[in-house]
Parts: sequence; structure tokens; C-alpha cells
Amino acid sequence: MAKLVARDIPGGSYVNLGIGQPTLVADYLPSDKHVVLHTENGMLGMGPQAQGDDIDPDLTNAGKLPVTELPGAAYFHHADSFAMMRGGHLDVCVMGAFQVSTAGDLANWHTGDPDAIPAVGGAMDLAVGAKTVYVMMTLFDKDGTPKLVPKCTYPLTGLACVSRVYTDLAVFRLEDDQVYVTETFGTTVDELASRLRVPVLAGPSPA
Amino acid sequence: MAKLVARDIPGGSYVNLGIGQPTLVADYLPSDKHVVLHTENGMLGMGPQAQGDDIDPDLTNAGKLPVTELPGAAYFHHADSFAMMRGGHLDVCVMGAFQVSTAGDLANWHTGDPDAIPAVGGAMDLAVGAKTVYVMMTLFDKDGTPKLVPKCTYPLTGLACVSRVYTDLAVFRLEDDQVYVTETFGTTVDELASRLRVPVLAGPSPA
Amino acid sequence: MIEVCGDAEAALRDLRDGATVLVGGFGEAGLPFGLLDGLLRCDAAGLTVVSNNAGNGHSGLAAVLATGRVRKIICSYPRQVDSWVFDRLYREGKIELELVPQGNLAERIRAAGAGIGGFYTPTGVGTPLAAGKEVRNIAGRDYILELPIHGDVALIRADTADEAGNLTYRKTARNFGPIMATAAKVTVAEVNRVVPAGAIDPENVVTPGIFVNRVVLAVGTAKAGSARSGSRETTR
Amino acid sequence: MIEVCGDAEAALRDLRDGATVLVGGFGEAGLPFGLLDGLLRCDAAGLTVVSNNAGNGHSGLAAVLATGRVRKIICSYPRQVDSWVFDRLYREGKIELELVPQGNLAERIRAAGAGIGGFYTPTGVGTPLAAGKEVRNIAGRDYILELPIHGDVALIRADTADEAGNLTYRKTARNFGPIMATAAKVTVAEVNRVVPAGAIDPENVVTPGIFVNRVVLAVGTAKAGSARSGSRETTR
Repeated sequence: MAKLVARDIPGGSYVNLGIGQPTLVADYLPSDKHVVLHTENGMLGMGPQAQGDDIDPDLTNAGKLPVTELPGAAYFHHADSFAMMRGGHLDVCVMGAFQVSTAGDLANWHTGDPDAIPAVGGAMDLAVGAKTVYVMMTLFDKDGTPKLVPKCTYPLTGLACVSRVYTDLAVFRLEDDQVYVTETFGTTVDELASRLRVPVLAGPSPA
Repeated sequence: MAKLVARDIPGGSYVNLGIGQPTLVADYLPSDKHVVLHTENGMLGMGPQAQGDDIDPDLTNAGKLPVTELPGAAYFHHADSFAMMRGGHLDVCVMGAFQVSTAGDLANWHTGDPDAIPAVGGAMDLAVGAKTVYVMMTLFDKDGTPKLVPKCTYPLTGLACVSRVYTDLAVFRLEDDQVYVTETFGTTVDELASRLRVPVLAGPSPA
Repeated sequence: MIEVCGDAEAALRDLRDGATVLVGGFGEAGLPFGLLDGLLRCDAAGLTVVSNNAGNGHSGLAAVLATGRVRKIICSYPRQVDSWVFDRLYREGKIELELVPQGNLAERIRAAGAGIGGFYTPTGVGTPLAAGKEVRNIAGRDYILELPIHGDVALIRADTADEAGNLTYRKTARNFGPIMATAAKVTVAEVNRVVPAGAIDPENVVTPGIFVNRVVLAVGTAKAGSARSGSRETTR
Repeated sequence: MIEVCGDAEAALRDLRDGATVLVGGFGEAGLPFGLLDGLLRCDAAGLTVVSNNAGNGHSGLAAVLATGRVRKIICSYPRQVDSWVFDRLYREGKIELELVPQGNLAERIRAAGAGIGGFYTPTGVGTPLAAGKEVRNIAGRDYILELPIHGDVALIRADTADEAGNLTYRKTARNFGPIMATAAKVTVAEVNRVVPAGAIDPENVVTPGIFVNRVVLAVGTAKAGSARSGSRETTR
């Protein structure tokens, strides 16, 4: 899945990879693609995770893991970092999700469980700020409930922000409230249509 | 007049000196007073005007004159510079004025002449931003009209912002809509009272 | 002109009950461990802490929360794998939480330092975190109104201070330091070294000295790599 | 990744009629003379120029105004001792002026780059420059609402660019450059040199490359000291 996302990120893009699975996308971005990684805790030009002696507690990513810096990196403070996001300067942001709606609404910060301790971090800022938001998630949760839904039931992160959804079974493009299936993995568009509660169309592959 | 203003600026203050006459105050600030000068075009730690080979067109003050930098200087961009002013971080600002009212209203950017080309610069930002605003001006204009007035007739720069007025004839402290004369030069409080259209009180000298 | 304090207690001497304390750091990067240790030895209670996280493990901010002297925390991401102290206090109803999206948190702190009365942000529109906030459509897009967050004291971690109070930071430990320094009545920076005025290139100053009141040298700790033993270099 | 353009015309190739052009500089410090010369050779008309001043003498911004292709100028301080060109156009009613206090001008440009929909500022309250603007009392103080200023193109002057587009500036020539770079669809920087990525310390970058699209080397001019002959250093 990370490989497909990496394939679809245009060369020369400025990209933010969310905590968890999205960080794997970095492994599939060849250096000649000139993708520059942003981490919202104040850096552009982030390199791979740090190992051994390269670990510096003052150099971490948004998941608080030690990372490295690449030539051409830049550091900045939190207001500047989020101004960069909110101002629409990032080309792509890749995030996980609990639910995505056909309109592109995103729910990925809270399950609505009243006992859960809420934490939002930078997710809402990324959702409204990046020019395009890609989501990586399993298409169904453990009990088989679809996570691509007509309307999110979990608390929202952002409205109409997701344009592509990468899942274990298919890749979806969301446009004008329509869901296009652009690729399938071991399943068919008809089969997906029968398992999801949203109408899907066989569509063109992402540009 | 510049000497008196310099005397009254507390040691260790961060100070902005407006264009024109107020720049002369710098000549009377001994280095052991540790006053740090701010120029709104992006610098703290401004030194004296540059001469000869020290002139660098990239290093100017708000009046666009070449200046120098002192040890401990810092450069920053315009949004940061005005955030510093608007955020109340400057201790003292010294400006010229066309009129000051007893309430401390300041008029110093426009004479109201309909033929004049208006220009405001950073005057309104300094008026609202600095913790204290001192004005330096002649007490009467060329035709003898007082510039310390019950109410400004020229377009305003800021409301209730001036706390002290240094003039050729006296020093005034403005407080709670009262005008205190703290020093006179070749005149008396009674004489001033007769020439001004505002009530004045003989008051304590500035702290 | 800054005051170089001998220890954290001296730097925190005017901390009062009910104060709002801005604490720099993102996770442990940029967390002022020495100042937080000093805070443990203060009496001030009923504090409001503004920080991106709500502490982890048992040291630093977590240790401060454990004293029970923090009434409220304003942050974006309280829950971490080892945020045991906060989690317990929260579940026991012993601490109030104001959850703010990270960028709105940063911008609200900046606004306080910049004298901005409020601003319209698109972040959070249509979400539960916009509940009760004014929504306004400007040029075809919805925004919510957010207000500044002012601090009484800011406790931040920097790298080098010069005697004019100018600061530099190290890598992503910069995070909230520069904006918190602008937003508090008193800003205290924990630094690795103090150098003479002029030793930092004026082009490379990140926080100008006008925003800094006091500095303390960091004491080496096993936890934070940034908390290397500090040294006061010879001054002119 | 930035594009290093051979000349100013190439850098300005997509300038269209009616565009809003942000022009850096405060007086002559930070004015991108080479780019303004290039602008003289463009056809685009009906431009709106956003800049602190309205040009002085007969070169730079004044020369651009003299072409009659600038419809409107948004600035804080148009009147200078030698702003003859602007003065004449203004008196003849041939140019529209929007006068904005300098700090509101800077903050409006920053707001555009930062995705802020509007903000409340105390600057200008009670003055003629607040006419027609919303006034709001927040926490006991009056503020006026100001809206962002977006640019189609930003023309700025920097010192060094690296091949990732990161910029540094020289002294007070920094002024509006860093905020204008964030607020335009296309940002063009006139620089003294281009160095390989990694040659600027990441701690000292003032404008990160994400905000820069194109650079051109400055050509030496007699007027501006900052416009020393540029050089492209060997790249790796």
C-alpha cells in the first residue's frame, strides 16, 4: 500500500507523512524523485529514521521517533510550521483514518468512545491545509464494518478534504461526491460494491 | 530636548526612536545605560549612523538612513518586527507630533490637507504597541497655535497613547485626562496656562 | 540584558498560584527538564499549563502534574503510550483538559505575543473542537474565531544564549520555544551555554533578547540528549 | 527544487494582466532591482503592486510605475523626498492608493501565507484608516478586522539561495521578503549566489525552499549595494 502511495506522489512534491503506517511511504520514494518531507514539529528535508550513533533526541519526527536531516533541510518553529500547512503550501499529506465519507470527510482522531482520552495533534491542521490528502487504511475494520462510508459516524477531523483512499483491497478516488475505484487487489469492483454501503464506479486510475 | 528624553528613558529599556528629531535621543544614551534600540524595518541592537566605509545599503533605519549594528544585534522580518511592537514588548517609543490632546491622543501622520499625499508608515503601530509613548515637538506651531490641545483636529494616529510630551518650553506628563507641567524652560506654569487652551497643573517631575 | 540565574528556583521565584505556565517541547525534544525539576520545588498551585503534550513517563512535565498543582492543561496531544500520570488524573477528574488542534495552539500563542486580538482559522471547522466557537465565512470559506493564549511565565529550552538574551535552538527542539518566548510576561530559557553579546551572528538569532528575561544553564540528565551539561563561557 | 532562471524575463514569464505583485524592500534595502528591470520589459498591465513604499528616484519601482501599467498600489508610505513618479500619478488620478499601517500590511501578507482568514488588530482603531472596517471589543480592548493580502507573484531580494530553494538575507534588507515569499502563487528571488543544497546550515535558513519557485542572480547596479554581481557557485 505504501508503495502505491509513493508511486502516486508527483515528483518534486512537498509531503507530510502522518504517524504510523504512512511513514512507510518514505521507504518507497527514490531520491531522484526529489520529494521533500515535512514534519510538523518544525522541519523540511527530513531523512530516514536515525539508527545508532545518529540518534539525537533533539531531532525527531511528529511521532517522536529519532530521524535524520538531508542536505537542504530547514528548521522552523511551530507557528511557522503550521502556517506552512494551513497556508496550503504542502502538496500531499498522507494520513491514516477510522472513517472516510464519500464526500471526502475524514474521521481519524477519535472513535467517539466516551472513555477514551482525546488527542488531536496536527491532524485537523493537515486535513484543511494540504493541497491533497491521501488516506491509507484497511477497507474494513476487524468486525467487517466498512470504513469508507456514506457519512462519518465518528467525530470529524476535517470536511471534504480526502481525495484518495488507499486500502488493502482497492484504491479509491473521491470526486464530486462520487467514489471511483481505480485499482483492485484480489477483488472486483462488483464485489466491492456489494460489500460497501456506498455506490462505487469503476474509474480511471489516478493521474 | 533630546537630552531630557534620554535622561528619562529607564536603563535597560527597549526603545524605538521615530524618524527625524527623535533620532537625536540616541546621542545622549550612554552605553552603560544598556538601552537597546529597535528599528521597525527589522533590527534590535541598532548602533549610530554609519559613516564612510561603514555605509551598507542593506543596513538602514526606519528613516532609510545607513546605520550600524552593535554586538548582540538581531535581524528579523517585518511581520516579526511589528509583532514585537504590537505585542507590547517595546518599553518606550519616541515620536514627533502635529498635535497631542490632553487625553493622550496623537496626531502625527497627516495634517488633513486634502492636497497632501497621505503616508502613515509604522506610526500607528508604534502608537498602540509601545508600553509608553513620548512625544517631542515644539509647543506652538509657526503661527503660535498650541499643539497641545483639548482635542486633536488633525487625523488621529492613535487614541490615549501619549504619556509624556517634551517641548521647547516645558515637559508635560499626561495622566487621567490631566496635564501636569513637570519642567519649564524660560517660562512659568502660569504663563503656559495663559497661552494654552487646556488646563495645566504644576506636577511632580517624571519618575 | 538578561539575568543569568544560578538555579531553576531563582528563575521561577515569582511564580504565583493560579499562574498560566507555557512549557516548550514536543515530546521530550525541547522540554526544559531542569526548569520543570525546579517547578517541583515551588509552592505555586492551581496552575494552568500550556504545552503540546501532557507529559510522559515519570519525569519532566509528568512529575509536575503528579504534584497535583496543575489545575488545567491546554494541549493538542495529551495521550501518549506512557502518559500514565496525565491519564490517571484525567480519568479521576483531577485535571481539566482543553484540547486544541496543534496549529491553532501554536497560532494562539503567537497571537498573544503579537498583540493580535483574535484570528479566523479554517482548522477544526465542522468538528467537535469547533463547538461553541464563532464560525464566519470569509471569501467563500468557513473559519472559526480563535483567541490568544497569554502566559504569565514561559519555560523553554534553547541551545545558546548571548548576554543580550538572543537565543538559538537545536534542530526540532526549536518547536514551541520561539513563540512561547513572545507570549509570556516572564520568559525563562534553559540553555546549554551563555556567550558574550556579539558571539551569535545577528542573522542567525532565532529569538531576539527582547523576549527573554532569565536564563539558567541546563544540568546534564540521562533522559534528554539536549540536556547536556551546560557551561558558562568566559564573558568579555 | 527551484528553477534558476537565466534572466528576469524568464522568471516573470507568467505575469498576467491584472495580477497582484508583491514587491519586497523598504526604501532601497531589499528592493529587487533586477526583477523590477525585468518587469519593465513585460507586457502585463492593470497590475496591483503591494510594497512598503511607492518607489523613489527614477529606477526600480518608480520606473515600473512610470510605465502606467500599475493600476493600484497597496503600501504604508508612498510619500518620500524623491517619490516624484508616484506623486505625479497620484495627483493626476492615474493610480489608486490603498494606505495601510505598516504592521497591518505585514500581518495581512503573513496571514495570506499562513491560511488565516482574517485577524483583529489594535492598530488604526479610532483613526481614518479604520473607516469602514469592523470594530470589535475583545477582552476590553477595541480591534479592527483586517483581511489577508494574497499575491500572484512575489518579487523579493535575498542573499544566498541553495538548490533546495532555501534563502538567507542580508541585514535589514530582509524586511518583507520572508513573508511575501509565503503569500504568492509564484515567488521569485533575486539573489547574490546559488549554492548546493546543504551549504546553508539548516538552523540558519530564513525562508524554507517550499516558498520559493525561481531564483535569478542579481546583476551589479550602481544604485544598490546589495545588488552586487551575483555568481553561481559550482554545484555538486
